[in-house]
Amino acid sequence: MIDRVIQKAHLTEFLDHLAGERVVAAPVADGPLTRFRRIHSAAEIAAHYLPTALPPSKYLLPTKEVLLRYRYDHGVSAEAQFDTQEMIAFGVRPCDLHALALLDAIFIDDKHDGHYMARRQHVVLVGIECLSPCDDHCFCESMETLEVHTAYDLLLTDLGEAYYVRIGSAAGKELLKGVDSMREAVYEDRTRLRKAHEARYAAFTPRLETDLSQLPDLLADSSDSLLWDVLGEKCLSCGACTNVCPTCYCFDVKDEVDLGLSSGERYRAWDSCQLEEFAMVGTGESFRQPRNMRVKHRFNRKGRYILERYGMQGCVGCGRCARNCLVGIDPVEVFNQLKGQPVERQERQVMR
Amino acid sequence: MSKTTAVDVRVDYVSRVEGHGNILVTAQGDQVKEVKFEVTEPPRFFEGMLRGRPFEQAPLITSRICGICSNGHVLASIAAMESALGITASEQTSLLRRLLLHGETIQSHVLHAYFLVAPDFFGVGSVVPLVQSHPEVVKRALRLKKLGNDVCDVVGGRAVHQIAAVVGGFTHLPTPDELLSLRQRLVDAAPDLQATVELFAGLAMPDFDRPTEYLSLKSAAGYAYFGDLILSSSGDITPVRHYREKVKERVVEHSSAKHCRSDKDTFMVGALARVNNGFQYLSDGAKDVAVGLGFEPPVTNPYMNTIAQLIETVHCVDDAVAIIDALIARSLIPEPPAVEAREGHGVGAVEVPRGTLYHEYSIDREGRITDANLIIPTGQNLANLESDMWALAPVVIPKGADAAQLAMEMLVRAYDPCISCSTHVIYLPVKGEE
Amino acid sequence: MSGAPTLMHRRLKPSPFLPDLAEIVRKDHLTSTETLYQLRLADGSELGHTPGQFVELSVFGVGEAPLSISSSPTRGEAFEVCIRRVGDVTGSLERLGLGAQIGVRGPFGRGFPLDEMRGQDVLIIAGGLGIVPLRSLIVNLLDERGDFGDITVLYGTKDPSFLLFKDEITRWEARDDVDLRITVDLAEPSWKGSVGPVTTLFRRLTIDPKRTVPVMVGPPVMFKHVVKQVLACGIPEDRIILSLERRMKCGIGECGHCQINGVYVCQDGPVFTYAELKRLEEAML
Amino acid sequence: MSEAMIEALQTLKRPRVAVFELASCAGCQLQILNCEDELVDLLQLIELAYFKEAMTETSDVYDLALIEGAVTREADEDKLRTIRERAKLVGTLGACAFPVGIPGLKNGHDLEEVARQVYGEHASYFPSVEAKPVDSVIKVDLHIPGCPIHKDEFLRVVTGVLLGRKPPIPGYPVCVECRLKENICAFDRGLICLGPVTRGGCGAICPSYGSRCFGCRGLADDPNLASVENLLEDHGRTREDILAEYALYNGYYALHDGGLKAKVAP
Ligand SMILES: Cc1cc2nc3c(=O)[nH]c(=O)nc-3n(C[C@H](O)[C@H](O)[C@H](O)COP(=O)(O)OP(=O)(O)OC[C@H]3O[C@@H](n4cnc5c(N)ncnc54)[C@H](O)[C@@H]3O)c2cc1C
Ligand code: SF4
Ligand code: SF4
Ligand code: SF4
Repeated sequence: MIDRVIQKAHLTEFLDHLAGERVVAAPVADGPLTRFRRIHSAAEIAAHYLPTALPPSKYLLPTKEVLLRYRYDHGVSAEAQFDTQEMIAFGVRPCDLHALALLDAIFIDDKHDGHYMARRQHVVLVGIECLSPCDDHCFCESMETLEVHTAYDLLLTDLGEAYYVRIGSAAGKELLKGVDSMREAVYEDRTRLRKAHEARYAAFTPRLETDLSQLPDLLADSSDSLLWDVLGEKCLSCGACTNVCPTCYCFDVKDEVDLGLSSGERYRAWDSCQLEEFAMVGTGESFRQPRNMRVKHRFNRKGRYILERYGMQGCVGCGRCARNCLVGIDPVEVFNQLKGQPVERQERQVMR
Repeated sequence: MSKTTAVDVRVDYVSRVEGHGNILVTAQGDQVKEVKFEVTEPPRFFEGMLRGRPFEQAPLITSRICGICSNGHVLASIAAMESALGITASEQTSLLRRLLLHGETIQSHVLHAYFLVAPDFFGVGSVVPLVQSHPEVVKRALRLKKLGNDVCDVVGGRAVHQIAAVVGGFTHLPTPDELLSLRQRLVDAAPDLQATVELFAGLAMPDFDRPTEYLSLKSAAGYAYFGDLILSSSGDITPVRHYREKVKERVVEHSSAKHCRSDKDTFMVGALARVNNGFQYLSDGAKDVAVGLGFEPPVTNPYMNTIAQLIETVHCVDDAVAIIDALIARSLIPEPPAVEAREGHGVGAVEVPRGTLYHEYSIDREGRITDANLIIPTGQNLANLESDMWALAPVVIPKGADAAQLAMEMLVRAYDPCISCSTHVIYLPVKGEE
Repeated sequence: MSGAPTLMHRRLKPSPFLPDLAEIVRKDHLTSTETLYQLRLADGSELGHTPGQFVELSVFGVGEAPLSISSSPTRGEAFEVCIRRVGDVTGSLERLGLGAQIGVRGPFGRGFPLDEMRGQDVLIIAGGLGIVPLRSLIVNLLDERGDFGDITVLYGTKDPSFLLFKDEITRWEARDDVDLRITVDLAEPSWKGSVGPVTTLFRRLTIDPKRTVPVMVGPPVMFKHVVKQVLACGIPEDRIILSLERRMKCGIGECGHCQINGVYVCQDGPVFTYAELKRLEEAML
Repeated sequence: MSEAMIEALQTLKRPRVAVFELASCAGCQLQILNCEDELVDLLQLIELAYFKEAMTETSDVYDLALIEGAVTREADEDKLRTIRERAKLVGTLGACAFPVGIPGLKNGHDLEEVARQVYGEHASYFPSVEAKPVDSVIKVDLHIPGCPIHKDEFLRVVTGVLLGRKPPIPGYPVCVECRLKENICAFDRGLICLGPVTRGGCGAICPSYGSRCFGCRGLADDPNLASVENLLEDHGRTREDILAEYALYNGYYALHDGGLKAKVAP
């Protein structure tokens, strides 16, 4: 589709108008944090922001989501619940778009999960490209997620006084119809875009000391590294890292009963492989009880398992987990330490 | 009844009051021998426990003296601490604190009138049978109580042991939307309040009068829930910081709560005292209700305390609406509490649902609490309650033990004693019996 | 291993979490803690499973639990599960009577590779509750008896009171085309059979490593020893079949709970070859 | 059929529930009365057999006895043993009953000295022993934690008990819910916080209202106490400060049994 260029002032007008009529969510600053939340005018949108506290995946896979409601009434009946609230998520970073592409691959292409699909159909994603790194924690460049070609409906790039707009879908094109003043991108615009992209690579320095394609092997070979024990002693198992991660999607399923006992709901809620209970079975044995195993599992999932299964990166380099970890566990450091000093063990650790 | 018949009224563990207390009345014919309201609640030694803790934890810890008036303790504690630290609350903070207290007063008064007092008039032992027999009454009570709790939720984060009000201000502000929807609900409560007044207007409070001294706070700004002066119905005024001259505590053996007397005699605090002393400052709506309920100050029947509570409930709802209007008009601005520790000493007093609550602290240079003294409304009322029981006993004992027992229990309940509160504190170098 | 289905929805539904309704049509108490339930789908259709697959059973208001299908697909429309009472869901099922309606999702997972067993000797090793999914396999093998070589069943349990499917076992014992051997860990003197772990049953067994497919289901400790035994017999790693248990919440490879390293037990298993599991340290074999 | 099914699912039918109070602020009992929207329905589900704060009638056998408050007198222990004999299930209500809550604060002080500070020469009228949690005296089947308890959690426990489900009290730490709420972490606000080691389920309400977690729900199932101690030391706290932190609600366990450890809940 032909790209567009919109003057910033026109985009602001458009967003103001849109936010008055439809549900628009965007990053809003609150002290050191930004959160995706519903806005009512463009002025609320944070100008510069670190990746949001929770990733925008919270709109597609809510922290708690009712799957079905049941009722005892002449037998039992159960009805699946689907959320079809239309909304626009504005200002989604490339790292998060990559993560959403991964969720799409899992929940739509692989699982045909109707709950996710219903939401996905009703959410329009407007991305914004990053032209400089968020902070010292982000490493999208290393994870090759800086450039993005999927998941978005519209993708904006800051050209100074205007945005260069790429259209990713029919829904994106449809949305643009509401913008009064906009023009088709011409050769000069594309040149400016290219220059912005080139300048970007000077700003982002690679942080990972391993070649990305070597990461799965590095992890596979580091199974016995003593680093896992060191991290296991530090880790608080507080679940902060998985809760804020845009590519984490594990959940628990539970029933809730209404007070009359004759009806209720079954819902899923975010869960974390870092919690002791996660792999515990009815008899009380946990298959991943030691903390070091849980930590190792997370990094393997991010750097190896997901890639092996779905062919996409399981970590998008947003740096959220590092930013939120109270004891400073940072994936880049972990991967680099594994690379720098593969700590071999004398004997294979007996896990249980 | 012959002159020599011995009558004992003994009620172990009076129900439908907060905490554990026993009534003991012994009479020989119409000679009343002994009257005691025993408080058997376990003592919890809050004053001792506060020592050594950082000053900012005083509201959090003293909140746990009593779940029903937790916000009152928080606010009195903050008042005392801010006085010790030389902090003056901002206008916005003062408004929010008053709103928080109103929420608790509404909740507490409604709970008392409907759940604790009303069952006596319906001849049942609790609110539970009323769920079947008078569902509309119970539902109305629950609606009004919830309204009070929701005011606390919005301002403080939760109704019991609120979170946001701290020394120096608030750690969290309600949003305008939350305030406006609360305002709407306060306004919409009018029919429920009206129905409540009608219900209680139809209940005949026992006939009993015993004039006593009524103490309540006084402030420059109208009906006082916060203030620097203690007003006596006798006309005396005492600065709060000299409260020990007016409110004198002593230990009595039959009660883990200490008893109080003023410079004169026993005295009463609470809704009845406040309405008697501050009638002219009530909201117009509350004054109308008072007229409807036949309340003409000064009222000296302690059973009328419940009626005074209903009058106050209306006042609090009216004032809460006014506070929200003021907050919206000036729009809420974050004022993050920033407090520096320093050595100091301070007293704070707040009119909580059951009367005047005093907190007094000393803190050292690091901001650690070195000394604390807390005087609880129920503790202040206990001696007066016993005085009432002495006067009531000869009147009701001739009616038989059962009637006497009910009258005594109802009297205790009318005071709305909060026994958890009253037993759990108090530090004063005791100078023996007066 | 090939040929076995990975994920079989009975019907493709918008919500993979919406169960079909099923009715409890029979309940037999097998031991003090285990009950056999016969269930029939409300629409009268067949479950359509292969032995070794499992269903997610739900009691609305209590929750869901993964349970192996214990009946053979060769036996008509009702299917059976055998449940040990350990917690919320399993406990509440116990309280429900005949006619009660519960939810069923599935069948899920990869079952036993029946086709690879055809023409081969099958050595079945069951420990404790492991007999539950294996019963589905055994009945299936017996119903298609002609397709298979020798069938040997080794069954070990804690003590005689924990023996499941006693009547059926007696019938299998009576047949001369099945070699059934039982052992218990502990027994009263009145017990005439063998005592000791299931590996003790290997002693008088002749196994042709070239044509035997060993299939084992049981607790983790059992796997360690039995795998060693069958390897010692010279059976190749990729012919050794095991079925694992892990915590599961969805049954469809979403929720992450059942993951063993990169493998999802609910989809890639619960039936695996030893060759597949050997390199997974979290499989704990 | 449907009613029959619900009936069948219930392990307890219209159970007799009693609420008892030891040394406490009564706030947890009040939280029950604060279930305004649910109270009428709740009273259809359970029968209140003993609830002094709200009613006069009493009864002596209970399916579920809920105990609020800490043990602070010898007489309390006898009372608890009697309750245990008469009740099928015993649960605690709130932090005072478990892990000991604010009443346990006095444990760090010389008890006679504390009594003297409060009651002067009359201290001997009011015997008091060290504050202890209920499960140090009798077996407890379930804990409803919090100071005060959370209404929703209370209702979930009640319906759970009715349907024979394990009480739905999480084992994970407060941080889990705090992060899901997108709060600014207390550590990023210049404060310290016990969220990483405290049992979740409260919705991280204190950090959500601009405060921090003081640990009122007791320890999580799997707390990394050593690492949290290092974390607090990194934030300028001494070992004594850290012990004082824990002592606010976890005083009994901070000072006993070799210090704090996890897995104290049933
Ligand atoms: C593939 C598979 C087949 C199984 N087959 C059988 C069978 O045939 N018969 C039988 O009695 N048991 C079987 N189990 C074990 C059974 O699933 C658990 O005993 C059951 O989930 C316990 O649920 P509960 O609600 O009664 O227990 P609770 O302890 O109350 O369970 C709490 C939660 O933990 C999870 N959980 C607990 N234990 C397990 C477990 N072992 N596996 C997975 N999730 C668990 C459940 O999702 C449950 O919701 C099987 C498990 C798996 C994974
Ligand atoms: S692992 Fe960390 S850096 Fe990678 S995507 Fe998740 S939160 Fe971001
Ligand atoms: S504020 Fe406390 S509970 Fe919340 S994330 Fe930070 S440490 Fe955890
Ligand atoms: S945040 Fe901490 S102190 Fe606050 S309620 Fe939760 S557990 Fe208690």
